[in-house]
Amino acid sequence: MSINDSVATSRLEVKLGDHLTLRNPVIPASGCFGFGKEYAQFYELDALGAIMIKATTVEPRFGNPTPRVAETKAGMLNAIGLQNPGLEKVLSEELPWLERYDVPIIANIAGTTEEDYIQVVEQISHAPNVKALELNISCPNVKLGGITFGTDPVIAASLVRKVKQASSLPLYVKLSPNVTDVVQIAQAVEEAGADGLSMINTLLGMRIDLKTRRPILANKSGGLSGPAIKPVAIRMIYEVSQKVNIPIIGMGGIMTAEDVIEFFLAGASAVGVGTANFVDPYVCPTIISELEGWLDKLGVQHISELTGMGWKG
Amino acid sequence: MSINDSVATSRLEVKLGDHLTLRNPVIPASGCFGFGKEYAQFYELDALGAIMIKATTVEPRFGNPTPRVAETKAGMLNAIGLQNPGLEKVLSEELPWLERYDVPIIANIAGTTEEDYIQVVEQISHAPNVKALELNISCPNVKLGGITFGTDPVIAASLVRKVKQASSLPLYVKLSPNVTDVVQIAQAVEEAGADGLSMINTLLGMRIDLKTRRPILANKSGGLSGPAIKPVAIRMIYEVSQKVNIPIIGMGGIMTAEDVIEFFLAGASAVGVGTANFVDPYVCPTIISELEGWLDKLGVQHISELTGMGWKG
Amino acid sequence: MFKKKGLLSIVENREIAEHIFTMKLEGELVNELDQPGQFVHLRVGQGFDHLLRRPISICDVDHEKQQLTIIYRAEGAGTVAFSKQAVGEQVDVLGPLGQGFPIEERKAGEHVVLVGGGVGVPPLYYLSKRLKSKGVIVSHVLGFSHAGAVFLADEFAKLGDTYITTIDGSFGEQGLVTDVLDRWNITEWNALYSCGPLPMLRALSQRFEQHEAAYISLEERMGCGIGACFACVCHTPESDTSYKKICTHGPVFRVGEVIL
Amino acid sequence: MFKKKGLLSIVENREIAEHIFTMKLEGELVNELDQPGQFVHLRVGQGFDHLLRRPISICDVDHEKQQLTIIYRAEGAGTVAFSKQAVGEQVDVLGPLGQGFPIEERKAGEHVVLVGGGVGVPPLYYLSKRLKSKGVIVSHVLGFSHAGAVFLADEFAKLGDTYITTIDGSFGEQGLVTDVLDRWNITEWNALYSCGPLPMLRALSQRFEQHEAAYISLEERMGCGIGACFACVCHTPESDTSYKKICTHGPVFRVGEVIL
Ligand SMILES: Cc1cc2nc3c(=O)[nH]c(=O)nc-3n(C[C@H](O)[C@H](O)[C@H](O)COP(=O)(O)OP(=O)(O)OC[C@H]3O[C@@H](n4cnc5c(N)ncnc54)[C@H](O)[C@@H]3O)c2cc1C
Ligand SMILES: Cc1cc2nc3c(=O)[nH]c(=O)nc-3n(C[C@H](O)[C@H](O)[C@H](O)COP(=O)(O)OP(=O)(O)OC[C@H]3O[C@@H](n4cnc5c(N)ncnc54)[C@H](O)[C@@H]3O)c2cc1C
Ligand SMILES: Cc1cc2nc3c(=O)[nH]c(=O)nc-3n(C[C@H](O)[C@H](O)[C@H](O)COP(=O)(O)O)c2cc1C
Ligand SMILES: Cc1cc2nc3c(=O)[nH]c(=O)nc-3n(C[C@H](O)[C@H](O)[C@H](O)COP(=O)(O)O)c2cc1C
Ligand code: FES
Ligand code: FES
Repeated sequence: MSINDSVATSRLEVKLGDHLTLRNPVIPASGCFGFGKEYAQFYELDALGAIMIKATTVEPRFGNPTPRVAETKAGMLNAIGLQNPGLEKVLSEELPWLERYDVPIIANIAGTTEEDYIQVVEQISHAPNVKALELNISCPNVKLGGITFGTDPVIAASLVRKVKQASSLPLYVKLSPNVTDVVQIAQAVEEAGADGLSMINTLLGMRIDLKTRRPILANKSGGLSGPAIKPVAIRMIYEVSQKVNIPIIGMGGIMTAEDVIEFFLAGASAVGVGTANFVDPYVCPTIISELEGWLDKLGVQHISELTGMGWKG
Repeated sequence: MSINDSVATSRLEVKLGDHLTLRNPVIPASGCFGFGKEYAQFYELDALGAIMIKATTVEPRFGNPTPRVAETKAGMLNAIGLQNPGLEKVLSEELPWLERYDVPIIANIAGTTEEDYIQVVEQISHAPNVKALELNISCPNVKLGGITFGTDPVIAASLVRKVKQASSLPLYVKLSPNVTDVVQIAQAVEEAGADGLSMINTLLGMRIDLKTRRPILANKSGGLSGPAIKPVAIRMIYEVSQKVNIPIIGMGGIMTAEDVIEFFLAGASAVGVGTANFVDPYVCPTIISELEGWLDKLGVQHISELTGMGWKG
Repeated sequence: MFKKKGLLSIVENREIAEHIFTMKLEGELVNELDQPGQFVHLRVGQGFDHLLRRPISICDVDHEKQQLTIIYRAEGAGTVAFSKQAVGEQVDVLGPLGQGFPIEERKAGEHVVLVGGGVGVPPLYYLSKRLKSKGVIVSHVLGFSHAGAVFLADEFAKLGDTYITTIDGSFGEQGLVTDVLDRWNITEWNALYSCGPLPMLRALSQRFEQHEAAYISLEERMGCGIGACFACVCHTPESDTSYKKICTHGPVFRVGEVIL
Repeated sequence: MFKKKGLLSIVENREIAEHIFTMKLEGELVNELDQPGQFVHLRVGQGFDHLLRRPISICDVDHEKQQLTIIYRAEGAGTVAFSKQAVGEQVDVLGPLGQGFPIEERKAGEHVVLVGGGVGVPPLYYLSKRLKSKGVIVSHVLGFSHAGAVFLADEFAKLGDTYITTIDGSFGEQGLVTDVLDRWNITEWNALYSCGPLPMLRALSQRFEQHEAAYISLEERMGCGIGACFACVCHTPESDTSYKKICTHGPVFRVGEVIL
């Protein structure tokens, strides 16, 4: 694989605002890559543009009962329920372990109250390899809070303002697709000071088992991800990117380099790859190695030129 | 095929409230079956539980420019834009033609103003084979109106009240999935007098062509349908059916008899089959012929027993 | 009469020009196919990776062997998948669909010109065979991008005068099909049937607007392929809301019948 | 050491009991497989009809021939698709994954009991072979629903005492595997390894809670199969938030290590 070649060149380097430069735009999405260790068994993590680590909460969480995943056509449902080892362990073990790689970490933050969020933000911002925050205001699985932050523009904006005061790191807000008007939320968090958006999180879905006659997931409903949701992600990014002036990390169903290009055309400046990691643990380096070929095919010098080309002039 | 066998028996007969009894619960969904003529070239339409005809507006409409469809993983996008021959022709040609079949027609009604809707409702209610109305307040393709009726509970309820005054036919309201809180809209239209719900309409989506670098659909975005959206439909029906007391015609990605059972378990009392007709023109009679086998497998005497079993007791 | 769907077996599937494949399909449904210009609607595989059927023209029919030949360009996801299907596999075929070229109107001894471009060429082959068997004299003007993209040149040559053009001049004459019509002064014909890219059809339509028997065959993205979904409409000159469905009223239209 | 993924070719795929198939897969990746109780994670086909991989236990390994044998029940969409794959087709295999049965702890001359139920039986076969080759004396207690569901009976019999039970008594003894343990008074053993349905594992766990070397192998729906997604966790007795991942800490656990 020509990972190192592609990493070396700058045609894939992306600048997200003034605040973050990535060697390439491919970022494993939060919750689909743990804290990196498992995928480090497959390839050197330096190949990646950045890593979005699993949502971190103040206290350790066990999450939802199992089963936590189900398969759907061209997609999957998950209701992990934000299981994570808690802030302390993330700071003392997970993040330090990742320091062996030259790769920026984007810390996904979750909580059930504003105070929760602030506490994680304040402390995690001190970790030397955490270069940006991703505010998970959209995880649909936790009943207390979570979803409400992401569906109400006023509440979302308030949280963003407080988080901005608590940290000087660039702040990405992760938007939920389960809303009537995603542009409204995007604009509200931009106005409140967000440095970027990441979108989309999962769509709320369910599957029912014909044998047990009950939902397959113990949590009943879960988040739908994978290729099935890509058209929804593309549409939302296409709409939002025309209405905000902050960069968007696009995600939702990316499986191939072609998909990455489509997200750029829609308006993304970098991309998250989630579910695809389960299908093929090598998917991120594979995509990265294929991107330049696509730039050649499209006659484009630099990948950033593609951002928003689907609607620009 | 044992279409006639299964039609003859009553294990599949469904009563929707007091107002509508269907010989079986399988209904081609609006917009995917024209006004029936085309599929009558494949099988006798009497096999069907009912037919939901293409949305009808006061005036004839050409709809959106082409391309109007695109393929997505396990799904498709459409932006037909409510093309239809207009009320007059539907009344003088399409509906009379359908009278040769012993099959109830559910008339899908669209418009851009309340007055539009009322006019279609008043006149189409006089057609002898129209046994119910389906209020399309959710078609995402027409910019003027359409979408706004379906995303605001107050506006939706107002329309429903007026339509109920204009017709004594049972009124089904077709809900859009592109909302933050579908239960809220469902309850609002129930309170306003709706006799049933049909859900879900398409999710808003987009695909961008890597060659042209523009959205594939001339209308840019379109409605996502097919197996990709089934988990979203199941989830919404599961939620809504626990909060309303009117029957639900469930739809969204149904391809097989198994899918029909899943919709019943979620809370549907009948089902709409849309996109699947394009994959296999015989899909509706095939599903109907397989349903009884599933009842046997599940040890259920009558299909209605399955409604809501996914959450009941 | 009920319309038909059937499973046909692949008996041949091979590349005949760059990215251009010919596939022979065998089965009972072939009995139903006999109008040149009609199309079949093919499922790609069995799952839902490619949900929509692909419309492909009838390129040749052998009723004795119950074989249908199609020629397709492996370009997008579905046609690339076609190109990988093995002999012996089955394809779910819906058809015949649409209105073909109106050959009933032609009489023995008449002169007909067939104009094709790229993957618009295949339907003209069966058309030419059928016209020839009626005693019609057929000329072919076929345009391709370059030498590597040319196919069926010999086969057409056996049926009548055949002019091949390539845009880069690497095979046959350099230029567009309309250049050939001009250069060879092909004006004396009783009918002209054409299929190919939109710019070609537009040029022909303009040129032969007044002609009684000039026909074009159109393409559009389709949902149902049978007239039910309104995916494939085009405007007609009559009014703002008047239209034709390419899948059922077409794909073949008289020049001027629809707005290009 | 980097983990591995590889394409293995199907060299055999046939039904050996009702809905139970054995599949032989050949290729280089087989060199990596040698711990009984570990599993492989298989893609179903190539498109996205079945997005998630399926975890299946190693049932046998032939390093010389570079062949892996798995035995699976064709039940849901993915395993039914497996059962239709033809010899010569390739399967995308990720593995070996997880922690297998700790056979290093066993010594020649020891007596070990393997208890399996249904599709929990396959991993015990390679385990038994490996134990036997170490000189361990192995007894097998294998439970199935009925005669038609029984498989590998002869193969296990060649490796040691083999008690087969069926719920309906149509083959071997009637009853559950635990009934056999009681009836034959199988209590003198150095280790017990088990794999099968949860109720069976629960019963064994209760019974042998105090035993040092009683092991169970668990199943759970998986996302990644490598420890990254938290899909497959189970509680452990230590605290409310303490857990083990079945895909990496398991699938084999000491009795009492996790809460069933
Ligand atoms: C009546 C008719 C006859 C045709 N005959 C032939 C033929 O004989 N040989 C041949 O090579 N091609 C023919 N085409 C074009 C052929 O249908 C498309 O090239 C093909 O559908 C593209 O599919 P794909 O899997 O390559 O692309 P994808 O991009 O994967 O297709 C996605 C969707 O878009 C549709 N689509 C994409 N491009 C076109 C197009 N140009 N026209 C219509 N639908 C499109 C597909 O059918 C599918 O539904 C014909 C088209 C029509 C309408
Ligand atoms: C470590 C491990 C080893 C296994 N070894 C074997 C074996 O050797 N032979 C065998 O027949 N079965 C084995 N199983 C069970 C096997 O994984 C499931 O039967 C199979 O995944 C079901 O897939 P499907 O396509 O039939 O069902 P679907 O319903 O189509 O599966 C949908 C999704 O649910 C998952 N799923 C459904 N049932 C189960 C289950 N019981 N366990 C785990 N995931 C499930 C699937 O993997 C898939 O992701 C093992 C499971 C685990 C965890
Ligand atoms: C198993 C799983 C766990 C996830 N956990 C998180 C999480 O902890 N925080 C978060 O913001 N998003 C989480 N997500 C959402 C993904 O980051 C991503 O937004 C979504 O899955 C869409 O991308 P994809 O289709 O590429 O997976 C999770 C998704 C999956 C499938
Ligand atoms: C081509 C097409 C046209 C449609 N037209 C209409 C319409 O006119 N009125 C309407 O209420 N829904 C319309 N729909 C939505 C369907 O009736 C149905 O709600 C949706 O497609 C989900 O079901 P499916 O996944 O089975 O297709 C249309 C869908 C498609 C694919
Ligand atoms: S493709 Fe459906 S009407 Fe033509
Ligand atoms: S399956 Fe992902 S952690 Fe075990």
